[in-house]
Amino acid sequence: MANKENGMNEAEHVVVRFTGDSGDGMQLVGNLFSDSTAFAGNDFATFPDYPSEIRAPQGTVAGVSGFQIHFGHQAIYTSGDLADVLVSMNPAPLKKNLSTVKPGATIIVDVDAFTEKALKRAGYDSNPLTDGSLDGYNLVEAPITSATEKTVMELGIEKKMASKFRNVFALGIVFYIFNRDLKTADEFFEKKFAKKPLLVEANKKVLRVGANYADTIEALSSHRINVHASELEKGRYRNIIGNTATAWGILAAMERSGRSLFLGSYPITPATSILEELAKWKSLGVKTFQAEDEIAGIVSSIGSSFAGAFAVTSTSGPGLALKSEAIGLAVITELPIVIIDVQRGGPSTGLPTKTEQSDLLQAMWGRNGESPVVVLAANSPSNSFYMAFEAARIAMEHMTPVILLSDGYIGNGSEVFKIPKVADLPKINPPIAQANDPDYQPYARDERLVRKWAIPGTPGLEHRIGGLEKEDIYGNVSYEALNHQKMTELREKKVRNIANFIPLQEVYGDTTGDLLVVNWGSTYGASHEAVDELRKEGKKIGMVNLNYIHPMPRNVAEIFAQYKKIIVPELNLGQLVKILKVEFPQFSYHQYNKVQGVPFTKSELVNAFKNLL
Amino acid sequence: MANKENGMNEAEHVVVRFTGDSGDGMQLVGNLFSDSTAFAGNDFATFPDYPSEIRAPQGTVAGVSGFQIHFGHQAIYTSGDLADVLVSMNPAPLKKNLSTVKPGATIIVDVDAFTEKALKRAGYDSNPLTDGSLDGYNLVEAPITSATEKTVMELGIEKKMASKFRNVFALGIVFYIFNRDLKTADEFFEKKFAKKPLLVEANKKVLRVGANYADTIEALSSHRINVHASELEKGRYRNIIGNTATAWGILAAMERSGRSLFLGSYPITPATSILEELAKWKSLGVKTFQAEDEIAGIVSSIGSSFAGAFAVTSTSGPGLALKSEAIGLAVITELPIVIIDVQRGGPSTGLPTKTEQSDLLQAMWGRNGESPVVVLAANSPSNSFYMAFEAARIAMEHMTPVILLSDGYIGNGSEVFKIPKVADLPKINPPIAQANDPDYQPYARDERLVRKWAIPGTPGLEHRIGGLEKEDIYGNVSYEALNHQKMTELREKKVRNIANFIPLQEVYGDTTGDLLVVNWGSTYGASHEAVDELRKEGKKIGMVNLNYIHPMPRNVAEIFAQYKKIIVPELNLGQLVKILKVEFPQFSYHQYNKVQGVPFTKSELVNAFKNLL
Amino acid sequence: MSEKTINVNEVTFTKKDVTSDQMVKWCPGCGDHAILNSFLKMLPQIGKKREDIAVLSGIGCSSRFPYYVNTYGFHGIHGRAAALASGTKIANPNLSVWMVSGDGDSLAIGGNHFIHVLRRNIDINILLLNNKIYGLTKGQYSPTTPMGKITKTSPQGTIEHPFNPGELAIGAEATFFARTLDNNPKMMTEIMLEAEKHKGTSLIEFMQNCVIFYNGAHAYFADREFRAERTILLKHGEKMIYGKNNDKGLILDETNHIKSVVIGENGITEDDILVHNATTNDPGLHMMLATMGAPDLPVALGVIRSVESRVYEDQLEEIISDAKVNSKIKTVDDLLNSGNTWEI
Amino acid sequence: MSEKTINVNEVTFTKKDVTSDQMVKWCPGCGDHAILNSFLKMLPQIGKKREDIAVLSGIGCSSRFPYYVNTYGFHGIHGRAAALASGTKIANPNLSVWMVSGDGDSLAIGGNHFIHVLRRNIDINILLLNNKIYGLTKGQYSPTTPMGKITKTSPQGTIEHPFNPGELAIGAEATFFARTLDNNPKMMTEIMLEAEKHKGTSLIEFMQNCVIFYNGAHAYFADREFRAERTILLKHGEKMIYGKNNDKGLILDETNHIKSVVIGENGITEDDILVHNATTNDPGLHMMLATMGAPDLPVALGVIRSVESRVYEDQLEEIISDAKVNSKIKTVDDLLNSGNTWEI
Ligand SMILES: Cc1ncc(C[n+]2csc(CCOP(=O)(O)OP(=O)(O)O)c2C)c(N)n1
Ligand SMILES: Cc1ncc(C[n+]2csc(CCOP(=O)(O)OP(=O)(O)O)c2C)c(N)n1
Ligand code: SF4
Ligand code: SF4
Ligand SMILES: [Mg+2]
Ligand SMILES: [Mg+2]
Repeated sequence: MANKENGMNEAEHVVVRFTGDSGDGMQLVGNLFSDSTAFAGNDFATFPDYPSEIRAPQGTVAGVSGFQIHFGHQAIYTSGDLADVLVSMNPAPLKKNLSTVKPGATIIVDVDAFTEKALKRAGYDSNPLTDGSLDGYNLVEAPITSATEKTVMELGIEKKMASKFRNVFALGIVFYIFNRDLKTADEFFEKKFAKKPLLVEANKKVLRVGANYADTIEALSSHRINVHASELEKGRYRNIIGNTATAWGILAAMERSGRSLFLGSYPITPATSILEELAKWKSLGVKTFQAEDEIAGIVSSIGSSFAGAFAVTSTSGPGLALKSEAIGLAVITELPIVIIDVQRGGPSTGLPTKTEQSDLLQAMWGRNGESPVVVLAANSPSNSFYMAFEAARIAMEHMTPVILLSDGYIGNGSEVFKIPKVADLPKINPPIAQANDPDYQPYARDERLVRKWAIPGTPGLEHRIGGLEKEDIYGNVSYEALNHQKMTELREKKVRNIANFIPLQEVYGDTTGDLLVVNWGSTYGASHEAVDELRKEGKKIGMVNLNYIHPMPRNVAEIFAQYKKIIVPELNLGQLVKILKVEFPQFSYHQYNKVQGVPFTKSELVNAFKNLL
Repeated sequence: MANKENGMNEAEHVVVRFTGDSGDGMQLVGNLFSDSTAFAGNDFATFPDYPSEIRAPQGTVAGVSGFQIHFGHQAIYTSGDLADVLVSMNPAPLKKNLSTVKPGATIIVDVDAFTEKALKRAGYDSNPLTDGSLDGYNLVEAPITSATEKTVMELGIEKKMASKFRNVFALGIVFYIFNRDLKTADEFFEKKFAKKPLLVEANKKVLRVGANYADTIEALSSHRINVHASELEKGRYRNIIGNTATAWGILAAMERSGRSLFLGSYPITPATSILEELAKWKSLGVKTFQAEDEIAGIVSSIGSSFAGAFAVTSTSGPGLALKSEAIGLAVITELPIVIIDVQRGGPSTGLPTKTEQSDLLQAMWGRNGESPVVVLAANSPSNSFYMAFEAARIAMEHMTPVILLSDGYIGNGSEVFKIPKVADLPKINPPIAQANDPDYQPYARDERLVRKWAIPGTPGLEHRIGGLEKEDIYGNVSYEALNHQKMTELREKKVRNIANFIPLQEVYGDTTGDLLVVNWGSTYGASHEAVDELRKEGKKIGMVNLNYIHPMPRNVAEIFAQYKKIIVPELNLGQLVKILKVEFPQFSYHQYNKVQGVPFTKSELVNAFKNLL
Repeated sequence: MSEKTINVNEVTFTKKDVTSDQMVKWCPGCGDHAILNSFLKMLPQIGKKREDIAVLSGIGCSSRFPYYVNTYGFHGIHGRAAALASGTKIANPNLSVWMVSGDGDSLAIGGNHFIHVLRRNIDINILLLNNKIYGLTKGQYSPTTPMGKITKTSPQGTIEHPFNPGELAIGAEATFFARTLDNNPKMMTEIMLEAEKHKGTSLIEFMQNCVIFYNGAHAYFADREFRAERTILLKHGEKMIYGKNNDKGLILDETNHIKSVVIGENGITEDDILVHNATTNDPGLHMMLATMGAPDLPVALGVIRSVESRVYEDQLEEIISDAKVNSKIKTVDDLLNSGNTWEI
Repeated sequence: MSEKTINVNEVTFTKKDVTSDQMVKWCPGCGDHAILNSFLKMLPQIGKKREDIAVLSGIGCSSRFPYYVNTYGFHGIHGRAAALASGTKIANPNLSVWMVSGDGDSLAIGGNHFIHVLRRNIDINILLLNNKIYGLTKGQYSPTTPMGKITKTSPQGTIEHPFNPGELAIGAEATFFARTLDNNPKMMTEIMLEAEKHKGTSLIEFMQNCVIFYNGAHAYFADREFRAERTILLKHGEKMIYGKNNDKGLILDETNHIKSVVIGENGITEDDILVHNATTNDPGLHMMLATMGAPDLPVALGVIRSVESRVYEDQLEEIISDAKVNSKIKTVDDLLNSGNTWEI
């Protein structure tokens, strides 16, 4: 915040965090603020963080619900580290969040909520507003509850209903700080409460009272922030949540393949919203089947794939474990299917609402027998759209199961997304067998080693498949020794050969130098920011982000060879490193690992990378 | 077969193979011959090989059932490669087996069964007995069917019942070749048909007629073979099948731990006989629970482990896949359980009756989250006893799931076993918490990082466990970031630390030299024989056999460093190699792989190893 | 009963055409042979083209069925046949989908998918080949093995109450349940045709004999010698009469339990005998019929239950066609551009 | 009814003693609170020591139950509670084993273990907290959600026929089934005590209200206002009479279906009314009672079925003690040396 202009501090990028009880509506105002950020022309990314209980106990640290947004003048890659602005609706969120707020940041609290009882429930021994613990911050002690009550009561709304509007008061303050146009929120209220004009009026009013309150107090006038609009490419944009992007990527692939879509799935956090999203789009012909369990989810999908549908199943780690056996069936029958795993903290039920990258080895090798599948990984909410599309393309064009890894951070997070035209995406051409083809054989292969998809209903292609070893070309059951060897190798080669049908690996930053950061998945944003920072400091550092993990792009080893050292940051104990050691044993790898249910911060990566420079 | 003595050819070791239709009783005579081999004082190993159909079509190559025995003067490590003696009850087994018979070997056929129809059914265009294709062999064209018929009819048995005795006639011939005492067979008949004296008489008679027939024909008199008794250590011996040995090792561990045994299991080839064997021993207090599926198999076992039982579950590859999720529950609750996987050909249903080593990576990493378990591998039928015991010891003393890998070759094969005294096995000391221990905390650990086993029914230790992340020491549910990191690391370290509680790795052969063979599992025997052969040729070659795969013995890297080259033969596409690359990236590894549902032969390994020397 | 019309003009193939070229590998004498034979004979009569027929299974002796039928076929994994068939049928409702499975496949490992497919009422036909044993794995007890039976895994006799597949199915909201014997080709063919006509999931229990591991499992009532006295063939709308001389019948006694009576004795006339109503939704009497048997009552054969109810995939197709008409989102481009978007 | 005797002298703890120190994290107003409360109140009455009680569950809101009970407890994985509890009980039959589970946990992913534990008749008590929705994952339909209901995964309404847990259980050979409401603490406590007394698997369906995702799922009959007219509390040996004025009763009509009648109208007297027989093995009438409901019939509460039958673990213990007496193999050494052995 160097220069001032119109009384505003300039900033390149800013992190705002709304925090309160689960019932305080933090997600709602967070989303409203995101919308206004979009209209302000900034790039941004957001992340909600709520407790795993449906209604966690109010006023406790365990019950805190948060929404963070990171926006800026330049491209934004993460939902941010330390907060520049924190809204805290009662003592508990303050307690939970203070350690991740920047020194000097603006902290807005509802002073009415800092009662002795509330302080105790939050676990405070003394009042942080008065005991000096907030000394280095720009503290705004706003009378949010009382002012909101007054405002709505003037409109004839009962006092006890006022709590429903407190969040909007806080939003008003934040709008003021960033000089935002109140209209984006107004429009939302008008739409949401179209049939309840009183609610529209009350929300608009409270928003303004909040903004006006902010305008009058000294603590804020010198702490307003301006972030210039980003220089994004021309085009139409929207905000997109990771799981929605995945679902939409699947839909786009459906359209580009001409196949109908079947999703067999069983709800599981944090993957459920993919099923929920796809269930909505019956108008596009989508069939969603909420199965009795994960096994039925994938097996019904395999059945649909046999019947000629574009088959998808979505889950999280424990569900992927349950699907292991059936994935093998898709491998041996060589039927296309996309298996989406939105990873969460493990082992077992683990930390179901937290993020982690610890299903990678399971995806690679978690099946009986030699059972190769394609493994892809999305690295951000908007990238999920494209990787879901790629997963579908590879599955259908190469007749193979593809596991697409996402995670809780990507799945629940959101960012700005440039809307593509579906027609601009590649056409997907599954190798569909033609009716009465006299040369058709169930396990005959083309030059890419891909067998044909002979779909029930097509005359003249009647055939049988199954989980027993198949005879080469003919597909009958075969227990013959050399045939088994041959088929095992064919399955392996077919998948490896897909390396010829994916893009070459790109490098970000220095294409040769002292350190290469090898990234996969959601740590992309933090890695990217850390690399940027170090390059600004003049370090010779590059980054590759592996969207294709099995098989890998053909030029990966070549890239690795250009650097003195290689580091692999992962939210696990080092799973990609294991794969790299297997694939490229000629290099040595440094690891940087964290298993805490939360993403990397840029600064910890900067430190980790610096240690090697 | 160099010297002659008493008209017999001397041999160091011999392979005999009985082959016929599934209904021909080859397994029975094979076992009788094994018994007599035991009484002759030879070391031996056997392997049955039958089709996956219950009653495969008679007279076809697909329907052939075989039983092979390898016995010798010195220690025997495999069931042998090429046959010295082949019994073929009709054309189909001859067709199937000829390529794996030694040149000059004795081939005994039932000449009555070589009818035109039978030849055709077996897929022969001309009669191999007359078209010269058996020229290099010592062919014995025995009138097995007709002679048997004559013999039993004399005893008043119907002609059509004669087919039940044909196998015994053939056995008589083989007994003659090896100059075996007929009494071992007699005793068996007397016991088996105690209530049917006519059958006892008929069997004894047919056996003798067979032997006498052999005595009269010239083809055999110069082809009798003598194998001197082995110089086995003094002690009591028996023949043991691999799966039985596994079951008995489990029983021994039950006795040495003082815990009662609970096996939750679901039938699956080739693991079923472990369940079948344990189900018999109710008199030892064993509880077997045939679950509705593999998941219930392991989860009921985990429930029993919670209740204080020694918990075991047994399965094969597809079943291990289904158990993946639940293994994670045992990992996070840190309850002891032994998971036995008798591997078979994959992927999917694959080759259910064939052997393979392709579940290793699944065992290591086939679960969601960071989910470390101990992985052990048995390397022969008798070794299964000890590794099952070790699996139990580690599971209960270290409060961890242990996966024990066996395979179809080990599980169905048998060999000579020196009977141990249970009291000589180590005592197993699970860390059981004491009633009303005021210091008890569910996740408090001792210096080995092991938590206590607090068993329901014990007063004062009431506590709750589960699949959500546990708070260090106290075991309450915890979503706390640093706690998750700590627990993840503790679980990993606890398992790695077990390296301090297993034997150091032993080396067989040269302890330094040109080539180290790294073996695991059932390929042990062939590797061992190949190493022996090459050492006889003067090569500097050593072998390690890894019974402990995760964690590995502390001195493995040290051993690896003593050789110029390392080769890893595996019945998969290179799974142990992947683990070695991860664990010891400082070495480079040669692979030798085969995926044909059958074990390595000594000679192919000799060639493979030679290529590197 | 909710029935599909069969268009026999579409029949374009014979039994020989649907017989595959694979060698049948069941044991000689196994009941599966006769069931396959009846099935192959029945197929040309369902009015479907050969390419519109799919046969799916799990794992077990019985589950090798698809290999022997020259239509589209899928030999799945153990226990998952119902889920596999569900996906196939929902993806393409035009297919005639047949699922073949054993008592282990469908009632042990596959129990969950089995009850759920019935509940959902997806229009597939399930042939449950119940030999009361695990055949393929060589003789372990199954969930239908009677208590006390000694098998490889129950050397002291089983201690588990067996399921009765019909009872379990009705408990799971099955809309169609029939039972037949593997030694009665005519009955098998007829019942399979009934099943195909029924709109919704049709379950047929075949009392199949495994000659190797449980020979005679059903002999008590299935043997030709006893069949007339120990079974009753139920027909909708007809009196529940059975016996060699057609002189026995079923009534409800004072305690509302089923009782077998002799017509003409104790003043019983034909009028007193229950009339079979396969189409009532009430599960009570169907349950009694499905579970009755030795020693006092005959085993029920024929179509025990056949009730009309909404079919899963029909409803789904309806929702889709409604949505196509009513939703503003007609293409993925529409969706991508829906809601809040902005231009830069 | 096969009953265990309760030795009240063993009661050594109070409700407070079995209340754990963990903060209860269900939503305010959730039916689970009242069920937990009744459970904690009931526990001291079962005559078991605190250390001899185990509470096990799967995953779901309802499955957090064990954390709140200060006995031995195990929060398992989703759907596997029945298998977990089976292993625990078989390993130590002296434990009083309680399994707590939701409609998703037990009837969706856990459906197979659920039907198998009932069939085996292992002596555990199952508390099925049926809120007809997936609570923990925030509002998807479950296998008990009524047709047509709009939920997060059925935005156009579900198209699946729901299970009726009692019906499914009886189809699976359940020996004990009872139903109760989450707003009647006295009934809950009584029924849980009945369940504990029953030797064999006892299933209690709690009509539990999820205030957040399916508020009022059971209101039609569970609301205090309607309860008397829309439910009937069944008691073994008593007439099936209900209604605010105790003037309504149940009979079997001419077609053998249950019918509600008014005593005193159309010549109906109390004598015509059915007497509840919970102990008959015949599933027919129990099935009718378990499935009846709106619009014409009341929902049955209380113990609908409680039949005597052999218990799994009892039989197993018997086999073991017999074998210990009769087998020659008394130690593993005996076994190792059995059969063919030889000395060298
Ligand atoms: C996941 C898995 N578990 C177990 C098996 C082994 N298995 C194959 S078939 C079968 C049971 C067969 O019984 P049933 O379904 O009654 O068929 P039948 O052979 O009697 O016709 C079992 C346990 C398997 N193939 N896969
Ligand atoms: C293997 C697996 N699949 C899915 C989930 C996600 N999940 C947790 S609870 C639940 C359903 C909860 O519904 P119910 O059992 O009815 O319990 P309620 O929350 O309604 O009490 C689901 C789908 C999981 N934890 N594990
Ligand atoms: S084992 Fe039994 S079920 Fe299997 S094929 Fe043979 S007779 Fe038929
Ligand atoms: S979501 Fe529903 S079931 Fe879960 S705690 Fe809240 S009210 Fe209870
Ligand atoms: Mg069977
Ligand atoms: Mg629920």
